Amino acid sequence: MAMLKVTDLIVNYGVIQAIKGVSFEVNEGEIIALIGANGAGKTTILQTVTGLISPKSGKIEFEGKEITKTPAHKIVTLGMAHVPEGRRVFADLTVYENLIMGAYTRKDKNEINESIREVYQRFPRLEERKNQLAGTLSGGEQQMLAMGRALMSHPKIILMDEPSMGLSPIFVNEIFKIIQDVSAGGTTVLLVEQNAKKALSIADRAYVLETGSIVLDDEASVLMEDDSIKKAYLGE
Amino acid sequence: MDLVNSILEQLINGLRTGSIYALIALGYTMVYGIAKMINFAHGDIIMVGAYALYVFVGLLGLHPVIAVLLTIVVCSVLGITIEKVAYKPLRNATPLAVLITAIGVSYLLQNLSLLIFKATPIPFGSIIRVPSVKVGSLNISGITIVTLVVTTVSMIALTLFINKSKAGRAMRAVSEDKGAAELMGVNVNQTISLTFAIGSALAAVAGILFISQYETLLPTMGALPGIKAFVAAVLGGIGSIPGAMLGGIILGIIESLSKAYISTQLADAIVFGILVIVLLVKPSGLLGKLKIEKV
Amino acid sequence: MKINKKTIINVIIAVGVYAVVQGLISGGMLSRQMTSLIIPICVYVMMAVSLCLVVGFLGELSLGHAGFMSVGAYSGALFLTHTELPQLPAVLIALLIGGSAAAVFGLIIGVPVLRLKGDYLAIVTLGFGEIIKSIINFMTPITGGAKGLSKIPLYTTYRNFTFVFILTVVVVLLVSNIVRSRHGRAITSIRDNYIAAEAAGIPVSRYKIMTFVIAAFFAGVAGVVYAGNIGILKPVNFDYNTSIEILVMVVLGGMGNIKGSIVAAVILTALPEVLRGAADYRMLLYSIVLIALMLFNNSPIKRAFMDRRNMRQAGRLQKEGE
Amino acid sequence: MALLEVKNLGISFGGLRAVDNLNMTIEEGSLVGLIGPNGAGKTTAFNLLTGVYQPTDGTISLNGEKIVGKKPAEICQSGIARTFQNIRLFSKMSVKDNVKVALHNQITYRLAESMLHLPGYFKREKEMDERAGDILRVFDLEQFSETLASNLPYGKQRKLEIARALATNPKLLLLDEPAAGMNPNETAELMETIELIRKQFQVTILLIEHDMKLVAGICEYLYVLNFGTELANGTPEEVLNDPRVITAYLGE
Amino acid sequence: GCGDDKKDKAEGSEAAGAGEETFLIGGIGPVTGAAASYGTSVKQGAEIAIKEINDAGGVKVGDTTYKFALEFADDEASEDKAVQAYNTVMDKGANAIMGCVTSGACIAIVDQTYQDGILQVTPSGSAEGCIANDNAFRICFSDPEQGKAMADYAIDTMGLKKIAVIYNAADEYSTGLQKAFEEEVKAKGGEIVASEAFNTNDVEFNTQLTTIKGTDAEAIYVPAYYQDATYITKQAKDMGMTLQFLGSDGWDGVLDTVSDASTVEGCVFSSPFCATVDDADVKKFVDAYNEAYKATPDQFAADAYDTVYTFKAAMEEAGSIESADMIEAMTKITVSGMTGDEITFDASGAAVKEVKFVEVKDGAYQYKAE
Ligand SMILES: Nc1ncnc2c1ncn2[C@@H]1O[C@H](COP(=O)(O)OP(=O)(O)OP(=O)(O)O)[C@@H](O)[C@H]1O
Ligand SMILES: Nc1ncnc2c1ncn2[C@@H]1O[C@H](COP(=O)(O)OP(=O)(O)OP(=O)(O)O)[C@@H](O)[C@H]1O
Ligand SMILES: CC(C)C[C@H](N)C(=O)O
Ligand SMILES: [Mg+2]
Ligand SMILES: [Mg+2]
Repeated sequence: MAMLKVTDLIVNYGVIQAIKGVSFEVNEGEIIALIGANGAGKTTILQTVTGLISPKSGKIEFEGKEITKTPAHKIVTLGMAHVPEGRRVFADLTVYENLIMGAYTRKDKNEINESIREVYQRFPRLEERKNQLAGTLSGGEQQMLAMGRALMSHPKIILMDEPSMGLSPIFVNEIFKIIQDVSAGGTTVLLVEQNAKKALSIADRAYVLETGSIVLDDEASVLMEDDSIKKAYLGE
Repeated sequence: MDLVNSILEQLINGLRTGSIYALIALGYTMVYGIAKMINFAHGDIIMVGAYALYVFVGLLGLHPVIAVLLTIVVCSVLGITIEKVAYKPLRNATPLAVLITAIGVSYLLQNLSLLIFKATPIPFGSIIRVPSVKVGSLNISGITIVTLVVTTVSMIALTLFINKSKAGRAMRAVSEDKGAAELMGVNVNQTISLTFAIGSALAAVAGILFISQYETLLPTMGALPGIKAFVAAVLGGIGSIPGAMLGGIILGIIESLSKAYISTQLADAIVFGILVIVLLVKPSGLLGKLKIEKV
Repeated sequence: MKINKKTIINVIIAVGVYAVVQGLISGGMLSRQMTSLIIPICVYVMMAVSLCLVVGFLGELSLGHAGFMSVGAYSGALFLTHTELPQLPAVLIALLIGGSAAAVFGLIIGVPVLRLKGDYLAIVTLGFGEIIKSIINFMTPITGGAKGLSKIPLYTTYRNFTFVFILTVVVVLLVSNIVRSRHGRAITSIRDNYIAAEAAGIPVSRYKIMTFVIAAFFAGVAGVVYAGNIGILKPVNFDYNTSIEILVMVVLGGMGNIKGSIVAAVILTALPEVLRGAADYRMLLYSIVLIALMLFNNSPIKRAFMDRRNMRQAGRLQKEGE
Repeated sequence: MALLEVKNLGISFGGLRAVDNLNMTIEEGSLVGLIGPNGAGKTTAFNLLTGVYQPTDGTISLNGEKIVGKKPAEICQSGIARTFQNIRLFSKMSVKDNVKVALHNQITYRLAESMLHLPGYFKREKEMDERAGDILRVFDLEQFSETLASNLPYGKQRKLEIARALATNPKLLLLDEPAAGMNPNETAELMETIELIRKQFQVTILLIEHDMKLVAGICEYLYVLNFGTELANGTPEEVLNDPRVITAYLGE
Repeated sequence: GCGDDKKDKAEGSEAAGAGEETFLIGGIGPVTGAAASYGTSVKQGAEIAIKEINDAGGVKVGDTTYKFALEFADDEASEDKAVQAYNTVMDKGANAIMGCVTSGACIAIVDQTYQDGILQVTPSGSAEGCIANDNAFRICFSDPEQGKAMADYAIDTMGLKKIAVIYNAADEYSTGLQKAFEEEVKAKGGEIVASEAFNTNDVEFNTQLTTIKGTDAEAIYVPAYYQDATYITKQAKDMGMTLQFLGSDGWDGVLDTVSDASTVEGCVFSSPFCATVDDADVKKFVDAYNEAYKATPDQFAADAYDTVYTFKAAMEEAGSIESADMIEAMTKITVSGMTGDEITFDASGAAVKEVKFVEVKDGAYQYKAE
């Protein structure tokens, strides 16, 4: 059974139809990439899945349970985390407080502290800046924080919206390693990326989105070799 | 000696009003800090609190302690209801739209109470009987002391709550980015309701102390203290809880001193003049953080 | 092309409104109650439109607009009570004096405007309004203090509707012209993102002050008309409640929407009068209507309606383009 | 004389030295890249150049004229324009108006002409419309002229930012991560656009970017920042093969 | 159409026979906002008088019997709303104007009522400008008149010399009284030891009281309304001050708003009306009012009551309901009412009646013997 199953999803902004009947599945343990040009609707899909936007129609199931109408904060409790586009860190909270917020749904203090240690290990820069207000971090530092914050909830599945945006090359590699790590640790990943090459190189399967519809889906390795994909998204 | 004494007395007068302003300002600042809206109806919730106490004690003859608790409940429920009905549908609108709705709510509460309780002021004796304290030749009334204590305790409790507790942190997160907070698993609606509940409970307490000090009920009684408290909150740095307290007390003292030694007619002008000067020097109020926008 | 069509429609609306109202007045068909609303409506339209410039376009919250109005009203009225000039020149000069005096205050308020933002500015404008009020109250020998300034010649009552109407149209026109110009764009860009506006070369400080000065000038003009209609001025009429009433009009009209401000000014000025039949429930109903309008304005129903309209317009534009 | 001369530039935030002793020389007509790890101080350097922050020490001169202490708007008028890492459009204005705001100091008329819509107004507005159209056409945004800026997809918003910056007729154009959020094809397209505007508008360009394809592809010279200070500078070949840059920034 | 109030009145006189018509009184005053209590009192006081007169068969003028009706329009005590309120009642066909309740509003409409040639009687507008024109009259005392009377009484009868004043600087009624009072006190050789101002809606008077405490004042004159008096007397008592308080007619009703009657014990104020006086007519009015509104009428209600009787007297004297005739009749009539036994009107439009002084004694109002 698919861990996350989206069926015939339609999303409107006012009268504009941004998502035009999209269906896809994410199985437990997979890394799924969702690629597509600017404005294709990737962000919209992620936001709809986590309940920030309500769809016009369609069905979203998580671990066999329908969550189409479940409010976002409940979905999080079910074990889904979301690294939002544009980072959206809490600017007036310190780095540390941001991380603690990430563990909002968790109770055990010791476990939370343990997770914080893990995050600091992954992103030493965050530990250096733990008492700085998040709003004054550089763009890349904020991206790390957003990622760390999402990991704090120990999610079963994590949705990432362009996690490598604005990161230095060394860190882009790092981020993709971290994603693989996270996945190896048993967390399922749904990844939206502009860096399609990297995304496909770590993904199991991928969906290609064009103006609100899925036009292709296959094993990542197959898509990497697909000529049209190469031309349109890999810049080759 | 005489002048010193008179100044001291006027300072205590300032403390008397200032502590009430401070208490009201706490609620104002709390709601502002989290819901990012100027709740213009805050003053009128104070009025409702005062009338509620009057109904419970004066008309129904309940024990004052029970009446006080009920009053707090009534105001909290009212605060939550107002938020749900009038502010929540405007979550995504401009903050100004919410401000205007709040003004509408303020009119509504005033006119409702005008219809129910009529325009004639209703006398209502204080339920707080604390003897006044003599310090040298100075006399500090019991109610002033009670108000100061309540305000200080509320301020400390509120500061700790917002900064140290999980719910408080959630509130701050909600105030910055509701969507992101939701993604952390925070129930945004519940958090905002809680904010209004606490803010309104503070208004209820302010109403109780206000009526105990002035002993007269009027449908419009909340408007002026509401505005003054708003000024106090801004003076102290809106959103800053200790700032609200400081602002309230300073406002009370400036008012009292300028009435006594300069001119009553110009007292408001002086208060606002000082406010303008303070803000020009410190654009985010006395204790407010200056938010630097990272570019 | 497009602008012209709009202009023509606006002219037709203005002339139509004028013809109907003037016809009703001279035909004696308007009730006295309605007649007495005409000038206040014009005054509040001018107030709302000028405040719209500050709140809607510059994006700064001002709670002291009535303060400017009072400066204009008092200075214009003082001139009118002391001048020997015939009516028309007297009124014209009074309007200039009122507007200019208010503009000077706009300039003074400009200083904090540069340093402060958002709610801090709001409270300072509110403070300035109250300071102006206190000072007027204090200057009893000149302004009459609490007793008020009375015996102001009634030069701008409904009997001079034509004059007041033209004046109102001119004010609206001037404001909407500014908005659709490089100056207006500069102001709006400050609202949307002042950092980017600065980076694009907009002298933000100068434009902020300019906006306040212009808005204050028109508020002063409106004040003179107000004075010439009522004949008595009291400081209490210009307290923050009045400022808030005008702000309500601007927000209800949809921020940065001049037409909306006008409609809201008309509705909200007339509403308490229309509700007179409700006797004791009048102000209660007023507040309920206000809340309901605000909620409706931001409701999904309204948004869906606007979306559909925008769609149709977009469709039409496309066709025109083809 | 170089177009831009930066000497010993520095700024601290509290105890944090965000930019320290930065020296840069940018020749007229060149296309220079500013790279470095996250938090190295690149954006801060832009903020110093454009007057958003005031440096604690150092000097900046544009065409020999010192610009430290000037306001952002004045610096813009002296000839430096920029885009922002976190997009800052005039979101409730149309795409065309976004550009027209930037034409503010290029095509002017008086307040009286605004208020009364005198002939000068129409003439100048028409000129503005044409200029804005020209610029939008370069970025392929003309068909979105009347769209609200906030309704554009992310990639187009980035382009509009560049268009707006260009409209101020700058001598020096600062681009902060123009390719962020773009896919390789879009990036390639952007590279062409940058080359194009460089010629067509004769601007000198200084850009921050983490996309090495873009940096290596179009920049003629690079400065590398690390912890606020200069780590290296030189041609792309030199810099990108510098072991220090590789350890600190590029990775393997 | 007619308002609800009118229908209520109509019930009282079902046997509306031939030759019976309505005389519509246009009332104007605040029934919402901060001044709502004054307007409400006026409206209710007038309604009592109207019911009384209508129940007694109305007013006979020639062959026609007139029943009174009241159209009361809210002016929120504001000048511009007053003009609209006035026009509203004129639209309804008012035959005479009762109002406005507050002076500013009253002044805002005096010129219009003059142009319309309608009889205007203000129950409570005490500023001089309220009766600027020939068609306008007033029932209550004028401010200077009352302030002077209080000063005379304080110095001559009560033997006071050093007096402090607390007045509302933003209110014309209060400043009018204060000015007249202080002038007269000085003229009589007394001394004003402190003159402290406050603002409308103030509730905090400790500052002013503290200042006065530091003087050797024997008494404090508070020309203000009963709410203000309530706060001032209470706070003075809390401070342990035991000075003699003097007040103006605005004080009437103060016993209903103090939480503890002892705070105003011994206070003396000038007043045209006292609800607890031992008088059959007053008792009848107070009882009727009490039954209808569950409240004790204050001076404003009494003023309004007398206003209605003034209209009645003027109609009867003129033998007509034309305003021009009634205006002419006004200076010839004598009205016996709640605020005076023999009220007449002088050419200026002011009511001529005796200033009386009331003392609070044992928690009740009591006329001071002259
Ligand atoms: N709030 C909104 N209102 C109206 N239209 C919107 C809104 N948000 C997105 N859109 C439109 O919906 C479409 C899909 O946008 P979305 O942000 O999901 O794209 P995306 O694939 O994430 O693009 P990018 O790679 O640029 O982030 C775009 O055409 C965009 O303009
Ligand atoms: N206003 C500020 N207050 C405090 N610290 C700041 C402020 N602005 C920047 N900083 C700090 O200065 C350092 C440099 O930030 P800057 O934004 O210039 O980095 P950057 O090189 O642009 O990084 P990125 O590539 O991630 O955008 C960061 O560590 C940041 O946290
Ligand atoms: C009812 C009172 C408030 C009226 C007052 N005597 C005045 O003239 O304003
Ligand atoms: Mg996206
Ligand atoms: Mg940066």
